Amino acid sequence: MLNIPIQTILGQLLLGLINGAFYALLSLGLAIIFGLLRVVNFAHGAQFALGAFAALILSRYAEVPYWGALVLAPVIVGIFGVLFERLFLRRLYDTEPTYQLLLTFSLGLMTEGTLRALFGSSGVPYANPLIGGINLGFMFLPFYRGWVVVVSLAICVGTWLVIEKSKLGSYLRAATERPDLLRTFGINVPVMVTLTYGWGVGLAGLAGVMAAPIYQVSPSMGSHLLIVVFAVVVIGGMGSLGGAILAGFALGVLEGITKLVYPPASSTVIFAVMVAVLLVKPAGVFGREVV
Amino acid sequence: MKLKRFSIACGICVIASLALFSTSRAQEPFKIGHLTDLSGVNVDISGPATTEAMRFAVDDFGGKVLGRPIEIIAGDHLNKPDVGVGLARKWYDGGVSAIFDVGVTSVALGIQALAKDKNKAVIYISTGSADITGKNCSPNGIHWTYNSYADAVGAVTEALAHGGDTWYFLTVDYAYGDNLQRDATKIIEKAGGKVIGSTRHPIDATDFSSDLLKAQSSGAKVIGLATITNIGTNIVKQSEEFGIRPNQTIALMSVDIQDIKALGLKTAQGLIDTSSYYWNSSDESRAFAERFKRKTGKMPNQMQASAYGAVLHYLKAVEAVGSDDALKVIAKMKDIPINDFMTKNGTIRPDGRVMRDMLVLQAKKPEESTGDWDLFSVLRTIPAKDAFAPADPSVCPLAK
Amino acid sequence: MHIFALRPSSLILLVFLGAGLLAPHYVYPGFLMNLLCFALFASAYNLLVGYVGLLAFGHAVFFGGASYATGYMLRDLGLTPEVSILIGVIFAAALGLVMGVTSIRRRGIYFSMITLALAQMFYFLCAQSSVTGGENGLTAIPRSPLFGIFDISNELTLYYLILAVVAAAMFVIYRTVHSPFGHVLKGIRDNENRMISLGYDVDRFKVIAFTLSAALAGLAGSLKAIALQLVTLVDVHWSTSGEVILMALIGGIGTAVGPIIGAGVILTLQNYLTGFAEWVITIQGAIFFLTVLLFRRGIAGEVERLFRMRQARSASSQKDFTTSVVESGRST
Amino acid sequence: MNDYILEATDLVKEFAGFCAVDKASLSIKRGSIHALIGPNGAGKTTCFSLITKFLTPSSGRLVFNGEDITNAQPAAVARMGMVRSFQISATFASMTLLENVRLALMRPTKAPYRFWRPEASLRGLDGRAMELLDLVGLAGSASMLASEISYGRKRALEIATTVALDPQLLLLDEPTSGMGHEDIQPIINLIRKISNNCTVLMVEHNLKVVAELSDRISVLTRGRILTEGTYAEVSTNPEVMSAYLGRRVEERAIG
Repeated sequence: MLNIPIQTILGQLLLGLINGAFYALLSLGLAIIFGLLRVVNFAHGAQFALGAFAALILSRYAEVPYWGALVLAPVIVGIFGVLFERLFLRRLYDTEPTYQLLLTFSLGLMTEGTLRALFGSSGVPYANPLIGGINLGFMFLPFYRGWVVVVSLAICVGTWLVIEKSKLGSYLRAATERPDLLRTFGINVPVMVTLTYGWGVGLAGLAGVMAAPIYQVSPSMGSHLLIVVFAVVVIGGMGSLGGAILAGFALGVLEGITKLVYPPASSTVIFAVMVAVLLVKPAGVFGREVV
Repeated sequence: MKLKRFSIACGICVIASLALFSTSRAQEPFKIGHLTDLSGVNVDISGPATTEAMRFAVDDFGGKVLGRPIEIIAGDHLNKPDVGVGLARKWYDGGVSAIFDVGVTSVALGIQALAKDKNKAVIYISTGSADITGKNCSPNGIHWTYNSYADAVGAVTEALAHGGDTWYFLTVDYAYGDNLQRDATKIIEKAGGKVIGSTRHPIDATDFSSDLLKAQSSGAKVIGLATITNIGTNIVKQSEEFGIRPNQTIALMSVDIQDIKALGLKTAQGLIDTSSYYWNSSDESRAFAERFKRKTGKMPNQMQASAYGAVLHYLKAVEAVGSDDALKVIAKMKDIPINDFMTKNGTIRPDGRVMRDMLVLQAKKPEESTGDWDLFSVLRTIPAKDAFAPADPSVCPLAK
Repeated sequence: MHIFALRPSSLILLVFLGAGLLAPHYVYPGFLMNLLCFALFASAYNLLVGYVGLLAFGHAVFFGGASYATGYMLRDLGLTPEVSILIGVIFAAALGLVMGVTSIRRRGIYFSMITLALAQMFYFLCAQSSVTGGENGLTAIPRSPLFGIFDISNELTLYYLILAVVAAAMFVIYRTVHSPFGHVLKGIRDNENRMISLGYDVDRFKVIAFTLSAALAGLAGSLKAIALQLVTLVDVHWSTSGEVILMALIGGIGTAVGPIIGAGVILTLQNYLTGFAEWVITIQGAIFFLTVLLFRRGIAGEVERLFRMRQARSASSQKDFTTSVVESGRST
Repeated sequence: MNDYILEATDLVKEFAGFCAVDKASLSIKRGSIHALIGPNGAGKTTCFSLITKFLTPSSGRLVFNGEDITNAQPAAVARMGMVRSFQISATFASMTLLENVRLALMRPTKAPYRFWRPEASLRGLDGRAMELLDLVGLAGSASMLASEISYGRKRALEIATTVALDPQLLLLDEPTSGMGHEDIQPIINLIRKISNNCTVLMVEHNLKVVAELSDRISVLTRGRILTEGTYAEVSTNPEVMSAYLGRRVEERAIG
C-alpha cells in the first residue's frame, strides 16, 4: 500500500492545502476572538453555517449572485455577531471564561436549531460560480478550489498584518490587556472589542459563503468542523494569529497524508497531534504561555 | 433554622412535582407510538410528516380498534439510543402496543431487543440496516419499507446494465458501509463485473476530493458510494467540480427524493434511486400525495408514504386477532397480504422482512422537469424476490 | 449525631433519598433509573469542576468506557452484574488515571482541550473496535441475577438497587467533599499557588480527584448499561461530555444537589419537549442561554444564594452556617 | 551547617532574550530579617520567585540549609521549611479563617489524603489554629469566611497560615503593599514577633518598614545586586541614592 505514485502524493498535498485554507480561515476568526477577547467562541461553527445560509437566502430572495454574497454575507453574519456581543456576551466579561464559552455554545445551538427548523436537515444546493478547472498533470484542479486558496491566503495575511503590524492592531492588543490605560488616551475600548468580535465572526461567515458551492448548505455543516478548528487553534497556540493560520494549512496537509496511509483515521489524527503538541509545548507551537 | 425549612420546602417541591407527572388513568385508548428523529439531522427522512401519514391511516381505519379509540403518541429519540430506548420502554410499559418507524440503526437494534423482552410489536420504516431481519431478527419486529440492500439494488443493476463492469467504492468506515459494499459486490460479481478498489472515510468527514481523486485515477467505470445519505449527496456535489461524470458513472446507493431535491436536478440528473414509492407513479399514489401535501406542504417520500400502509396493516391484524398480543398480531400480519395504494400483494417473510416490488427511478434532467416535485422518471420495477437478499437461516433462526 | 444536628445540605440529600423511595409510584421507573445514572454522572463530574475547578471535557470516556466494559462482561462473558460493575469501575478509574496524569499539568483551556483530544482518540478506538459493536453498539445486555441469585429483571427491583448504589455513591462524594482531602481540593480551587507554597503536591491531589471522579462516572455508566441494556457510541461521544457539563451548570456547579437537579432538568427536556418537534433544539439552546445570562449559579446555587442573603439579614451574628457545603458561586 | 540558611549564587533568569535577573548572589544569615529592595522593575519579584522555585533559573545555584535546591519543586522546598507569602493576599476565599489556618496545619499530617474521613477528624488541630489566629489578632473572627474580612486582616490571616507551617525561612513578598497607614504598624509588630522563631526574607517597597525591621538589606537594580549592608550603610551609599532614592524623588516630583 505504501508504493504510492508521486502524482497521487502531490495531488493529495495540494488538496490538503485547499482544505487547509478553510481551516485557516475559520481558526483565524477563532484565534482573533480568543487572542484579543479571551472568549472561547463555541458558536463559530453555527456562524460558519449562517454565512452559507446568508448567501443562499440572498441568492434565493434577492437574486444576489455569489460575488455579491461574498461581501454581503460576512457583513450580515458580522452584524449578528456585533449584536450578540453588545447585548449579551458583554455582560459576562467579568465572569469566568466557562460562562462565556457556555453562552456562545447555546447561541450556536439556537442558531443551528433555527436553521434546521426553517430549512430542514438535508441541505440545500448552492450553484458553483466558477465551473471548470485545469489539468496540472498530476491532478485536475477545479478553478473554484484554487479561488478558495487565493481568497483565504489574502484574507489571512491581511488580517494578520493589520493586527500584528499596524497601529490599529497594537491598540487592539493593548485594549484587551490594559483597557484602563487605553481609555485615558481617549480610545473607545468597548467599541473596539465589539468590532473585533464582529470581525472574527465575519470571517466565519466568509468561510461559510466560500464553502457553500463546495458542500451542501446545511445547518450542521459547521458542527463537525468546530472541534477540529478548535484543535487547530490550540496547536497553533491560542491567541497566536500566525500560528492559527499556519496550523490550519498544516493540518489540511496532514489530513491529506493520513488519507493516503490510513483514511479512517483522517479526522482523528489532529487530536493525536494536539495531545503531542500540548505535552511538549504547553502553549502550542507559536503560543506564548500566559499564566 | 432557615436553611432547614428551605430543605423541607425543597423536599415538598420535589414530591409535588413528581405527583404532577403521575398519569391519571381514565378510559384506555389503544396506543401506538411513532418514535423517530423529530428535530435532528435525520428529520427530513421521516420526521413529523410521518406522524401525519400515520394519522391518515388511523382516520381511514375508522379511528377505533377493538372498540377503543386509537391514539398516536409521537416521540423524538434525538438519534440517541439511550433516549430512544428509554422512551420506548416507557411507552411499552405504559400500554403502547406497537412502535413504528425508528430510524438510526443503533436505536433500532436497542428497541428490537426491548420489544422481544416486553412482547410488544415494532415496525421499522426509516431504518435501513438489514441486520433487523438478519442476525438481530426477532418475532416481534417487522422491517417494513426498504433496507440497505434494496436501496442499492437499483443503482447497482442499472450501472451494470449500462456496461459498468469495473467498480471503485467510497465506503463509510462503519459496519453499515461494509455491509453495503459487501452486498453490492455480490451483485456485481454475479453479473461478471469486478471491484478494483475502495477507500474508506470517517463518518464525520466533510471533504471527499481526495477520495474522488483516487477513484478517478483508478479508471473504474463506476464509482459506488457505499455511505450514508448525507455524505453521499456531498460526494456527488463535489464530484461535479472534478469533472468525474460523464467519464465515470456514480452509483449512489442510499438516496431519497429529499436528497435529490436537496442536490438540485442540475447536479443530481441521471442518479438512480431505488424506492418503494414515487408520488407520480400511479393515480393512487398521486391521490395520496395530494392529500399529504395539503396537510404538510410537501410531497411524501417512501418512508412517509409507507407509514400509512404499515399502520393500516397492523390495525387490520389487531382487529382480526382480537387482541394486541404482539406475537399473535405479527403472525397475523405475516398471514394476510399487504394491499394499499403503493403496495400490491406484498408479503412478510418469517424473518420479518416485507417483500414488495421496488421502483427504479432516475433523476430527470432539469429541462425535463415540469415542476418543483417532478424529479424522477420511473425506469422499471424490480420484483420483490430480486429487490431483497434472500433470507439466511444461518444468521436468523426464524428464516426457513 | 442527632438528626437535627445535620447540615442543611445533608438534610436536603435525605429529602431527595426519600423522594427517590416514593418516586416510582408517580413516575415511570425506567426514566428514573436513567435519571439516577445521569445524576450520579453529573455529581461525579461536579466533584472535579465544582470542588477542584478543573473543567474537563472528556468525561464521556469514563461513563461510556465503563458502560462498554460492563456490557461486554455481562453479555459476552456471562459474568454476574456485581462483578461486571466492579470491572467497569476499575476500567474507568484506570482510564481516569491515565488521562489525569497526561493532562493535569496543563491549566485552564489547555487542560480542557487535552482532555477533549484524548476523549476523541478514545472515541475513535471505540468506533473501530469489534468489542464495542461499532455504530450498532452493544444491544440486548442481559439483566443477569445479582450475585447469581437475586432477580433484577423486574423494573422496580432494579430501580431500588440502582437507587441504593447511587445513594451510596452520593454519600461517597459527600464524604469526600467534606473530608480533609476535600478541604485540600477546595484550597486548590481557591488558590492553587498558595497551596503549592504550603507544600502541597497539588498535581498529585488533582490526579487522585480526577481518578475518583472518573471511577464514579464509570459507576454511573455501568449502572446505565444494566438499566438500559444498551451501550452505543453516543455514550463516549463528546456531546455526552458536553451534556454533563450543562447538567452541572444548570443545577449549580459546586453545590451538592445541583447536579441532581441539572440531570433532572435536561432529561426532562429531552423527554417532554417532543411536542415542539423541529423547534426542540432551539428551545433547548434558549433555555441554556437564559440560564447562563440570568442564573449563572445554576438552580441550586441561586436558591442557596437567596437563602443565604435572607439569613445574613436576619442573623448577622449567627455564623454557624459558614461551613455549609453549598458554596455560592465560585471564587476566582 | 554554616551560618547562612540560604545562599544564592549567580542567579540568572532570562525571558525571551530579556534578562530579568542577572547574576544575582544573595546570602541570608540564620535568624536575621533580610530585606530585598529596589526600584520598580529591578527584578525583585522575579528574584523572589526564583528563590521560592515558582520559576526555574536559567543558570546559577541555590542552596537552602546546605542542600542544593536549584532544580527542586516549589512544594518540595516548602516542605523543607521555606515558605512564602504572596504580593496579592493569598487566602482561601470560600473557607473560614479557622479552616484557612487548619489547611496549613494538616499538611505535615497524614490527613490530606484521607477522603473517607469526616471533617470532624480535623478537630484536633483547632486548638493550635486558634492560637495562631490569636497571635495575629483574628481569634474573634475564626468562623468568618476569608472573603468577608478586610484587606489588612487578610494579610494577617496569610501570615498566620504561613507561620502555621513552622517555617525556618519565611519569605514575605511586599507584606504591606496596598495597605492603609493604620494597618502597617500592626504588621510590623507581627513580623518582629514571628522573627523570633525563624529567619525572614522580605521584598518591601515601604522604606519605613524596611528601616524599622531589617537587619540587612540588599539593593537590586536592573537585575543585579548593587550593594548589601545595614540600613545605615545602604541609605548613605551614593550609588543607591542615585539609582534608587534619586528615582523615588523624581517620581515623587512628577506624581
